[in-house]
Amino acid sequence: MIGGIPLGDALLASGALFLVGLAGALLRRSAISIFLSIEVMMNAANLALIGYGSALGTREGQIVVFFVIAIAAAEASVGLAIFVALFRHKETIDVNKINLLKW
Amino acid sequence: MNPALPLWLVPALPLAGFLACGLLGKKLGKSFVTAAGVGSVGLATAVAYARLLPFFSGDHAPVVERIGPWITAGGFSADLAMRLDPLSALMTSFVTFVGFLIHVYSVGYMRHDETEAGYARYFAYLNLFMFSMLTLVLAQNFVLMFVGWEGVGLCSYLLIGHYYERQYAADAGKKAFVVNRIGDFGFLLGMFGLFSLFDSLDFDRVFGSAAADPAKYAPFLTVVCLCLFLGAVGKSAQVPLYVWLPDAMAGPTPVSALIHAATMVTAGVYMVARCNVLFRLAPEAMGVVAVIGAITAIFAGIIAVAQNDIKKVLAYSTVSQLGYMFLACGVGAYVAGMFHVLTHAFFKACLFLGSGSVIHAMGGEQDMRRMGGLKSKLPVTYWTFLIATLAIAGIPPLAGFFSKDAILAGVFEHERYVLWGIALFTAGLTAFYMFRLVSLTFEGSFRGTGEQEHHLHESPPSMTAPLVVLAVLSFTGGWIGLPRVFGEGADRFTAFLSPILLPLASAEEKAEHALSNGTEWLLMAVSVAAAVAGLLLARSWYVRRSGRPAEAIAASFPAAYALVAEKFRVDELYDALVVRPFDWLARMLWKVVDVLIIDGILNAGAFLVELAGDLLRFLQTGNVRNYALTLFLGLVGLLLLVIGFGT
Amino acid sequence: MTFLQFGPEDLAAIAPEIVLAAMGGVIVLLEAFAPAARRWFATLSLAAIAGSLYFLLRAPAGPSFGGRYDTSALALTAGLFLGATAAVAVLVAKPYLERTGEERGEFYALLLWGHLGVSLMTRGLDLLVVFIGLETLSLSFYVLASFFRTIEASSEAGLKYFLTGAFGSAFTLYGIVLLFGKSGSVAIASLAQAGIARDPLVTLALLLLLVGFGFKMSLAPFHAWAPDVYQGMPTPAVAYLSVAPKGASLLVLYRVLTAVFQDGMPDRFRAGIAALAILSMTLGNVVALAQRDVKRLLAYSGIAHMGYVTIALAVFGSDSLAAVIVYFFAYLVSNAGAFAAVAALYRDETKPHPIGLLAGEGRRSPFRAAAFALCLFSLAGIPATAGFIGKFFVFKAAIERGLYALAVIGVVNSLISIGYYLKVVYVMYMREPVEPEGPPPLAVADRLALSLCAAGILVLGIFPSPLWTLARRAAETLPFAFP
Amino acid sequence: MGALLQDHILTAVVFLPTAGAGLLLFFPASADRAAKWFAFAVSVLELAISLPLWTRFDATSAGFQFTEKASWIPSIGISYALGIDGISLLLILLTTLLTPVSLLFSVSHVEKSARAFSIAFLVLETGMIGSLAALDLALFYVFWEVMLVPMYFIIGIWGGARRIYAAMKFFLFTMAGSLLMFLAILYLAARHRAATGAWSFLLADLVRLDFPASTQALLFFAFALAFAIKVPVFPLHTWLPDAHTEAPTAGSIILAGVLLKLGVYGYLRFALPLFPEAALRYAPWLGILGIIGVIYGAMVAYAQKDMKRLVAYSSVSHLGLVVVGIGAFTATSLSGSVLQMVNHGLSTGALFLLVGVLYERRHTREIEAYGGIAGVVPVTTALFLVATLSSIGLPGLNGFVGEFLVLVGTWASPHRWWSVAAATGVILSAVYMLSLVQRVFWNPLVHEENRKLPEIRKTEFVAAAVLVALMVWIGVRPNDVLSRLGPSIEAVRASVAQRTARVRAPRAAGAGFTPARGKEALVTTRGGRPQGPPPRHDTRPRARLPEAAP
Amino acid sequence: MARLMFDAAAIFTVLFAAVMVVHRHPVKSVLALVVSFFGLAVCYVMLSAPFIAAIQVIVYAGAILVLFLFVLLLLNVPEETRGRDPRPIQRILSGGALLVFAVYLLGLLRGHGAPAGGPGGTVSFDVAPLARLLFSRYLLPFEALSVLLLAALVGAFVLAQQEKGETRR
Repeated sequence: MIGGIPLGDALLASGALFLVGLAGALLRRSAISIFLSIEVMMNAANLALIGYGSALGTREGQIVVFFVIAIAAAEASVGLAIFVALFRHKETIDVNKINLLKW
Repeated sequence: MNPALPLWLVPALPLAGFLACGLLGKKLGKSFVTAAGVGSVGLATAVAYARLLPFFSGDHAPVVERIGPWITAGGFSADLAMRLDPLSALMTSFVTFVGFLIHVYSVGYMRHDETEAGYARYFAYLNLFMFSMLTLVLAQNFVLMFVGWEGVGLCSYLLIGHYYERQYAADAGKKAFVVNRIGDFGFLLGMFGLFSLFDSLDFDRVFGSAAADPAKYAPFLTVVCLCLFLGAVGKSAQVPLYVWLPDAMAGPTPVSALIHAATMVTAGVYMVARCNVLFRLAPEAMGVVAVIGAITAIFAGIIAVAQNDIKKVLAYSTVSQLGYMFLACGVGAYVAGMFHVLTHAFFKACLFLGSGSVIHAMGGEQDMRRMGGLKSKLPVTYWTFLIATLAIAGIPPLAGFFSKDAILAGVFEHERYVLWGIALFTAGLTAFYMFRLVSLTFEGSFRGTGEQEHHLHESPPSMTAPLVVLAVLSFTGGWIGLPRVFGEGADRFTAFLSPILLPLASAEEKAEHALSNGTEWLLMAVSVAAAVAGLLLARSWYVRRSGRPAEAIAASFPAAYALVAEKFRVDELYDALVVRPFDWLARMLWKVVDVLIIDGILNAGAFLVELAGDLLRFLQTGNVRNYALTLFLGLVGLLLLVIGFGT
Repeated sequence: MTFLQFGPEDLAAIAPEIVLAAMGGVIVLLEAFAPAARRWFATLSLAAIAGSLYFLLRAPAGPSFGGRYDTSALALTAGLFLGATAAVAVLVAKPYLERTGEERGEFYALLLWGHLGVSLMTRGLDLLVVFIGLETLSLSFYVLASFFRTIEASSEAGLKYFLTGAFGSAFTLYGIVLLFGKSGSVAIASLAQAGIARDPLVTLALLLLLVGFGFKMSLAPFHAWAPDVYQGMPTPAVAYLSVAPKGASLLVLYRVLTAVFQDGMPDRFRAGIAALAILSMTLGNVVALAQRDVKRLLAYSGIAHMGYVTIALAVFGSDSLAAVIVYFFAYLVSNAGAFAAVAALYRDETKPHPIGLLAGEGRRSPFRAAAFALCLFSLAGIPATAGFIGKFFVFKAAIERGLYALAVIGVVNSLISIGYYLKVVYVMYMREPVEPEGPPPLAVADRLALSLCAAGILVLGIFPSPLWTLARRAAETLPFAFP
Repeated sequence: MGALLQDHILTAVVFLPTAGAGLLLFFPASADRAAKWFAFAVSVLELAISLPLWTRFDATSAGFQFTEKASWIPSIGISYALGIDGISLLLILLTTLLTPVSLLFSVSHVEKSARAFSIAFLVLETGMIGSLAALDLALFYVFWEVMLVPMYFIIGIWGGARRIYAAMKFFLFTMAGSLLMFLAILYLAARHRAATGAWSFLLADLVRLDFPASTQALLFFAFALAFAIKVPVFPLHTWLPDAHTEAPTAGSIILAGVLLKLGVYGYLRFALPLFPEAALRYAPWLGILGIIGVIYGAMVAYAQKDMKRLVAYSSVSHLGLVVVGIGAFTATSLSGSVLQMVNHGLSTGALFLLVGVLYERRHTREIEAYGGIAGVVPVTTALFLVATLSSIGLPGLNGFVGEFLVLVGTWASPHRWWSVAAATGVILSAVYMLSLVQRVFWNPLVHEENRKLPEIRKTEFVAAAVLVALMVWIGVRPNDVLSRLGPSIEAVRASVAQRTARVRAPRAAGAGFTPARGKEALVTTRGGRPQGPPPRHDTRPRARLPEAAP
Repeated sequence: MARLMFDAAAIFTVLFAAVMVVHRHPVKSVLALVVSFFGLAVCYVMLSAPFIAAIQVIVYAGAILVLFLFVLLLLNVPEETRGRDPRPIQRILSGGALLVFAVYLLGLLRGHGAPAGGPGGTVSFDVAPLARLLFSRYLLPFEALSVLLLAALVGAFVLAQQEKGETRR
């Protein structure tokens, strides 16, 4: 229990969030949407971290989340740059249309 | 004991001659080859007789000269060792001598129509043959004997194929070798059998232990002896393996004389005689030997009647005579058999050389239908040929008469009357076709072309001399073995050989089998009668009525005549039964089993893997969503596998 | 707990990484303000790598940063492995970039930083550090993948690597989180708690990590990115990416699993790993047979090799960890060497790298072809090469543990693999050239890299004893309760 | 230095060629001719330093001689252990003889990048000699596999039209066999560790292990497969005709002359002592496969239209006979088999060489393209004839001795009929070889271009003459060879005998046929006592389980 | 009470995340995500992590997602096409796998979510200890992170600067 909130709820919430992100990552076609979904997955992880941290009575969880957010930011910058770079070539970021390299 | 002139010198000298001719002959020219080739054999003959004469005169105790170990491995061992005993002495005596004569003859025969290389090759091979033959004869154990055995086969192969650029010569050579190999296969198995029986292949040990404890070995000897006999059948051209010998006439005539008449083909008889101890313990085997011999004798004799190629006639007569010898061995009359080997060597060599001289004169013509009336043109040849013919026909007092009579007596003696009848008939047959030959060749008028007639000439002395010598021997050769009726001890030949050839025949056995003098005389008379009958018939048909009766008969029984003339189509039969199926099977095995099945399976496997790759690579769609999915599927799969449905 | 507790021994411990980071920065600055210094970048990078190795060897033994950072023999060995790989990559990069006209400082900088990230992975005793290392590596190589912005393939490779990579690391992260939740700390050591090994959620977490790091190892079925990315990525970067991160990832897995599975690996878990190994070997080899592009072929061969080495993870023991280390050193010389050869043998980087283009190189450029052939034979595991030694120890471990099926499947696979390795060899040696214009002239750096790899292959192949001893000592630093 | 060579003569013999190859690396790629002659010189030197092995070999001892031992990977007990007995001695000398012969031939016939060719060849020689001298299984395996690579290049680069297919096939076949053996070796070592706590790959140590029948069977098959493919035993032979046919002459000589023997050698040296029960249990199959090989190989050879292919299939037939001898496993048949390996090396080597001579002149291997050339090239003909006769086992030449010993030894074994079946090879070999001779050298000369066929060159002649001389020598004085063989053969049989410690009771076939006195006693897996005489100073391991082993 | 609020926020978060996922128009989906992150921030607060909540709003929702928006507008990415998937199998497999995975994940989180052990006690709202922790025990990750950000920076720069990059040579 964290101030009256059972850890289970937090975990389920995070799990649900993770699944939603996962679904998006698998089903969307636009690179950006896929990446957004992945962000959701990471946030799910964050939620679980916070939940666990509070449940365990340690701030380490929050620290880790702090790092994760930073990493997410960095990833976002690089990822978006890549999208832009590719868009210059193909005028699209629909991954169904990006299959020069295969087989 | 190792005397001044060791036995191994006898085969070694021709071997040296072979090397000399083979390696240097082409460079140093014909005269050198002549010297080396003939000289080496002459020396060998000299050495041989230097050893033989004292042996003949002295006690005939076997002499064994061991040179050293040869093959020693595991339980097996064989020495290089030479043996001199009455049997090998007998063989050596005429092999060297006849061999020498034929070498001399060859000089005249081959000198002109041969290139340097060919001439050298010819004498090299001839010397090699002498080496092999003498090794065969003098060997002290089966393995060494086998060296000679195969060696002579090789030489006959090489010499038959002397005119290698003639397809049929090459074929004949190969045929001879392969058929001989079939025999050798038997010989090998026989040796294996002997070795596992006696744990040695040394003559003394094998025959010694066999004689010592017959009961123990007898049960197994039939098989062994039959195997050995198969070897003899191949080497001595007996039914059913005789087919190579007639073809072997593709070789130069002196070769036919030396190898395919006088010496090599008799090796089989020699071997059987050598193993008489074993054969005596295997009566069934001996029965087979006798029957095969008889069949061969008459079968070949019949074929000989209808041949027109002078050498073919002689070839079939050789086969027939060899059958005689085996018949003798088969009934146990080994001495008679060896006796015939000896006399046959003389007159058949003489006949072949004579035919050679004729062919020489006719410029290579071998068809008797184009000859005739050569009597006047080639007197020496004619007379020598005639003597030899009388000898082979068995007209007393020539050599052939005594040996043939000994055989007939032997067969009769052992109450094998059917075989005796066959033999007798064959004797008449022999006389008939031999005189047919003489008549067609020498009597009557010349039937060849004009320029052939123009070229007719008597052969040079180097060729006629051997003829004369051999003729003399054909005449007198028989007197060393007069039948007993001419008084006890007249048969020095039997006395000489019996320690080797009749060791198991006890006194009473001899007594019980001994024929009364009356019977003996009667038999002689009958055989002579048969011979004379054949002779006269041939004369009357082919000389007086110049062959018309024969033609009449041939006309009235065309099918039969054709069958005989075509040698009962045995070659065709073998071709259909053995050769073609073999070719077909070989091609099948290659094309089907190797290429189709084995490689097919392997390539199919490889192909399937490649195919799998070619298909699986399309999983790599290039679509990153699919990649993400595969990753996720991997995770789910792991979950199912690791956590499963528990918890 | 005082503010900024940070002692000299900690400084000494991260000195290697500091050197790398700093040199990266220096190069970027030089690039920006003194472009003339470009031709020194490679040298500087090598110097940095050498320096970091130097400091690594001099680092004080025993964990620093309160047990977050490893300076044990294992870390040293790993550092050696990574340093060597990076060195080869830099050597290859120099002439390659010059030829393609893309020689820019950022390439070296990112390579060094990525290298730093990998060494964080190998040295971090704390999943957070490991994760940050992983991300550093990933970010740098996302960029390196699409470094040739003018080449569409390169950008596409970047995109694919990025998306799949982010996807994979999301799983990794979630796994780490779950482990944190279970143990109450991100420190790997804290996983060594009673009952954790049995907990199914922990198993799930471990599987998530297996996915994440298996992804970095390009272990089937997490491999799909590798062929495309290798094909589009600049070859020198591939030379590094195809070797170093794989070793690091497997090492991390070993660290975590040894911490969790105090008393041996549960059979079902082992079954899972074995399944991955088999799938990876078979798929890699079979599909490699069908490849026409050298870089893709090597990618699949890499997938197969990860399968082999994963056998050693399934064996799970001190000796098998040693086997893994040996295997990766062998793989380093063979695979990095192979990519070095590819970089040196192909002229036009804007096009793909069909095998057929190598026809006749055996005669035309004997040295490169010979080196390449040697690398391929080593990858095929022919004795007297390093590759054989690697396989030898892995299969030995499997046989010892009684995993005969795995071993047999392994050798059958290496038979299949010979098919495509020899294909490349015979194209080089037994075909006449198709391209009139041969490969670019052989640069010194390339010659150096190839010679080093070739020498490595033979030396390790013929005198593996020292390496094996080293690996054994390194492996002992992990707390295995069993051999 | 001298002393050093004395102690490490085997090492010297093994690695001298590689050293030469290393030197060759420094030759300019253009200096082809120099490279070829240099390689030849090296191989001759190799032959020279390998001769002391023959002279200083103690023919009375059954143990391994010239042994050397040093630890290689001590931590897992892999050691660099060399040593030879009579069997390996012969094959090593065969190798050191055939290599210069091949190189001498190649001097005038390899043009394309001859330096690489020479290097490959010398490395190959090291591989072959190494695997013949290795007493450590890991070491053996390394050499065994190392052989493949140079041979792969030799076939693939310098070979005929379908060379790539042939090279690939050769490599994959051999590899396929040896990989399972590799696992089996590892398993043995692991078992040794389990039993004694110490790692070891030494034959001497591993031979002490023993296994339940089923395990032993599996291990035996793993080994046997590797060796059977190399021999090759029917039906695993199909790589051979392709490899032999497509390989360059020198390659064919070595392939037929040495590589095939390594299969049989490996079987004798490793499979038999390590898994005696299994080996003896499955020996009958081996013998039957051998017989099939003899007949099948001969018949398929007869069907060939390509000279090299014909000779290649004749190898299948000959090796089949060797395998029969091994399967029969009497002292005589074993000696015969080993001797026959040497003979086959000489005769088939010579045949390939002379076929190569013709090929280099007419650039076709089609038999039909020849005929009647005996008069044009008499020397070639003569040499070819001798080689043929040796190969069909004409008494007085080497082939006969081996063939005869195998057959007579096999007859003394319980499988008498094998001997009968295998003896048909005597006939068949004559059939296919003589028809080859006839179709190539005899018969009418139909192709005009053959009229001016150049005669054999000096280098070629020397190469061939050496072989012919040896054929005669072994044929006349086989004991020079057999004497060095005997003790080793006995040792092999004795080790097996003591491991299985059972001997087949005399067969009921009758006292007369019971194999003669003990020395030929058949060791098999059925009741009785061992009768193989214990080898004298036998250094090879006694085959008791070590007391140490749990 | 707290639980109720938390659950509401959580559901809200997940819901809008779902909206983001299903919405085909990129800009709208980003906005949906922003909203969902606000909900997440609320959850953090409920779990007594106010500082993180703040960061979540400021950095994540405020900065990162805005960056996304910029890019979207820059490339004016069109609405995702409805056109049929080149490989419909993707959807099917994804669906199935997701189902299975959901069962595992949620099931395990519910069944075995409890920590095996740990410090225990509760976390107070104040931020100072967080900072202290960051600069003591988490110094190493912090330093490492700096390198990561640097790499990201340079990387983004490399990929972004282009024509200039071309002309410079």
